Amino acid sequence: MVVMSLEEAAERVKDGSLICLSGNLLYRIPAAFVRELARQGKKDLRVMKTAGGYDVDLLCGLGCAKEVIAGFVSFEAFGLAKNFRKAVEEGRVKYSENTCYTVIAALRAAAYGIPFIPIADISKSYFVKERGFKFVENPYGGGKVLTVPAIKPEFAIIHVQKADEDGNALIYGPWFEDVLMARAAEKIILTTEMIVPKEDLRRDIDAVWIPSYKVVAVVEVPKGAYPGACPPYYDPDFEMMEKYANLDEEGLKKHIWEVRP
Amino acid sequence: MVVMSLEEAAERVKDGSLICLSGNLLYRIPAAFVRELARQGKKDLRVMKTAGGYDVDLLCGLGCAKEVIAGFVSFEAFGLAKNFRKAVEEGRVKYSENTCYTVIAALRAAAYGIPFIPIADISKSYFVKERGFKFVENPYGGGKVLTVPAIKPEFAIIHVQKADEDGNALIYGPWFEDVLMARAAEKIILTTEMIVPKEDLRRDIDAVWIPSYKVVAVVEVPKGAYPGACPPYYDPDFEMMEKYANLDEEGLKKHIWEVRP
Amino acid sequence: MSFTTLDKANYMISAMARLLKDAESAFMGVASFLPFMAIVIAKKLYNPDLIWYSIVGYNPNPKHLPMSTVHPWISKYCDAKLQLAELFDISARGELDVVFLAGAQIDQRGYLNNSHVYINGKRIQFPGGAGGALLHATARRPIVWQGKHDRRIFVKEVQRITAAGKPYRVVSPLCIFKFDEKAGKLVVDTIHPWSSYKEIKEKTEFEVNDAPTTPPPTEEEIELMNRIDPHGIRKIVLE
Amino acid sequence: MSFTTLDKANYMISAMARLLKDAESAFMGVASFLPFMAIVIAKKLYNPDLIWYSIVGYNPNPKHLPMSTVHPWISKYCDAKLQLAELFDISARGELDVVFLAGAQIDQRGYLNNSHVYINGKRIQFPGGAGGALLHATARRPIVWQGKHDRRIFVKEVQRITAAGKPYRVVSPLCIFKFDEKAGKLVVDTIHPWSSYKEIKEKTEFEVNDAPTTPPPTEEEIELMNRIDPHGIRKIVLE
Repeated sequence: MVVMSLEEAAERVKDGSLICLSGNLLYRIPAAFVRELARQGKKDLRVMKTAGGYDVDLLCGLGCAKEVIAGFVSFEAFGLAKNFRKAVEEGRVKYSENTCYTVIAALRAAAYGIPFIPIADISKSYFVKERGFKFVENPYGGGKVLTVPAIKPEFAIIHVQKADEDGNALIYGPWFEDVLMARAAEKIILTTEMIVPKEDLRRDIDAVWIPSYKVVAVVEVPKGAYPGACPPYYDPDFEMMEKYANLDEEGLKKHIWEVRP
Repeated sequence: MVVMSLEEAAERVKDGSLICLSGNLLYRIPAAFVRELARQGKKDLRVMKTAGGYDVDLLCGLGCAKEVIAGFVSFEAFGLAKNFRKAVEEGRVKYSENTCYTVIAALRAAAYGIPFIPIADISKSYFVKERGFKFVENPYGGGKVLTVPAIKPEFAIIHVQKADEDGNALIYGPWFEDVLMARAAEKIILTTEMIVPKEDLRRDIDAVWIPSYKVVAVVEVPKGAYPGACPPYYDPDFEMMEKYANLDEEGLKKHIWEVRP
Repeated sequence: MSFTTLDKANYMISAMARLLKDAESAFMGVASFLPFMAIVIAKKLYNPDLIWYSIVGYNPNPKHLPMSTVHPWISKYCDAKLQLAELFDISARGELDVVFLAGAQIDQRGYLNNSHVYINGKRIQFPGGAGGALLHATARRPIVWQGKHDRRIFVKEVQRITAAGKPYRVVSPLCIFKFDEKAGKLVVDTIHPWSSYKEIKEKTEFEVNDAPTTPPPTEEEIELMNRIDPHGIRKIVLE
Repeated sequence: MSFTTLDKANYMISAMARLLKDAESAFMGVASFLPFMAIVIAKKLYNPDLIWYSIVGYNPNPKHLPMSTVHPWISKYCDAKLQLAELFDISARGELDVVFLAGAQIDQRGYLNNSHVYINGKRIQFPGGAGGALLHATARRPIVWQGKHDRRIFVKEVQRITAAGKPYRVVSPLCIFKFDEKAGKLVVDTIHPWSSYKEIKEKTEFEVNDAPTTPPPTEEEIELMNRIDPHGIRKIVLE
């Protein structure tokens, strides 16, 4: 039985875990789960995502994260992610900067069970050296090829529209890296707008791309992406984001208890 | 305008082309297109697929193929693919044997625009040496890793349930390697049970995983997978397959003109 | 006591189903009627949580044995979509428990040849090993099966290694082999009641041993087999 | 003649839209209001066959400029699904024509810094370059844009190279640069009517040249801009 409460699911994530977060910026982010992680006072999390916003900022601002592996962290129209920025500038959080492409490459290698994967030559970018990406000789000729090593998250934390109680899940609309991170991670924690009977999910089978085999928790959390969007159910709450973007640490501490779950 | 007749679409495939075929065994195979290739008397085709049956057998039996890159060619309950078998035994067709996994790896590398991709160690299998798969030193430590070079098909020939007239297409049910081959190939030829308006396709957007950008032909071919299945529209025709399995070259020649398109 | 072809298929299926009692997950590829039956029976009678990775989807729940392992019927009853590529990745990551593999030739080491053989200089072409090369090498417990048992199939050394790995069991129409880790080769584990040490010795190119009798299928198992496959398609494999 | 912030945004959008007249395909990433407008206008007025790879899907056909480039609205009007991963693969294969890239710092070589700078030993953190490192290096015609123009942004040499590549054009609120292949650096192509060679020289760390005036947006373009973005969200970028 993997259906449980948000509290129980978040308890599975131990301090120091490497977690990968679903969605993109304000779209289908596991916001409620991230708030619960913060309420439980997690420490030293390593947070991975191609393009983070609210979720990454919150974990950085409340001292839950020690490292961010990402290509972008910001709020788009609502300015920079202030708490993320400050934490990095003050050295409280290490920003292991990537480009979204290398985050994807690292997840692909992990999903395929291979130690590294070749990528296009982006070696003029400063972070290639900082991240330790290495060239190999192409054994089929043609010179050297840049590579990225696998990164296997301990948890993929994915917010979906519908899941069954075993943890099979569908995603409506853009996937972003979510199906890939589901394949790459050791374990999956799902938060879902609703838990539905198996038969309902089967009727929508062409959208059901997360099989249950490594799902360790399914949590029903209506509005679980709030203040982000979860189409077709709700749009982003831009007013809340505008307010959030100006919160300092004290404001953040209140925010995670005020916005429930 | 990429909507055209089966004849016109098949004319785009020149002798000697490397083509990759959709579906698996008796499931969503581009059967009508393959028969048209045979009616046009194509020569020296290189045919790629993880698990072929009717489609690969027909091209081998009628002298259209010079090479088969695959992991399996057979008819399951209907016995061995006799014409494929004979062509290989007599040296008319080169069977570049793979395992389905390495066909997928070669397509992945092509889709990602990388020259090769690491795979699990299957080096005891005889074809690893025959195919020239090479080890590289893992630049992150831990010894040698086996690799597969990219194979980029000139055409992915994909039979789908629905496409719009620009060549956006959906697949209901299992994809097999079809979305992957769409990404890997230079060009895509679609045969489709029906051409539908864009709005119809959008209503089913979660199944629409073939974007039009490299589709060069869309052909409406109801029952285009026959004698294979194309769910939810029709099941395989097992009687026809039983008959087919016993055809010799003369029988094959008749078959492609009798079964239209 | 005499055994029909159907009885023999039932024995093989029953043996395979029981091997799945403690399995975490299982995969079967194309052209695999007996493993199909074994998985369905194991899920219904012994191991409802068994994860079934099928070529057409994740955790199917088919009502009948179809004439093809990629029959559209099967995909209707899946819990989720699954690409063949993902199944291979699961195995490559070391997370696949049981895989069923067929072998046109099977040798003492448990290696399989599904590629081709040369007999008197003439090439005899097999279909190819499908996913076997990867799955045999990386799944935790490969179960090999064959519908025939003779000296051309059960050989000392395969002419071509299509797939190398250590079988958990090898299920033949005469007996069941298991892999002896110390000796690094197959040994007979049980002998089906219609066969004998003598027959197996005659029909196997490598050295074999005597062993106890394979236990029969239960009535419950047989009833279920007849329900899933009322027309006896499963016999084809042994014919 | 005086120009409002909205006028200036319109000039930039119009210039970018016209650069797409002969484009095969275009991609824009997150936080890209001006490229969003430019692509919509180019598709409606100049290049209906332009392929738009968006972060939420393939060939969207949105009615309005949303407050976020991943707004759920957009994905409703796509022709097909598209994963960000596939977009990157398209570019890695050399098949992406135009990409729009922003730069927190842009240097004479056309290199971008979206990572961080140190000012008086203090780190100033930017969001990171998103997909830029790959796209700048592999797309055929990267178009760089910036909502501000000063000497801290247009620098001789970026402190950190986040993305290296040769821009097809760089569109700023003062002028448009193009890449001079021979000299291997940016040169001014046109100057917006509210600015001047003198102003650009003052506000750019690297050497610049005089150039003709950027042509104005047409009425048709402006009308369309106002229809897509009636509330003037596009101004935000220049404020």
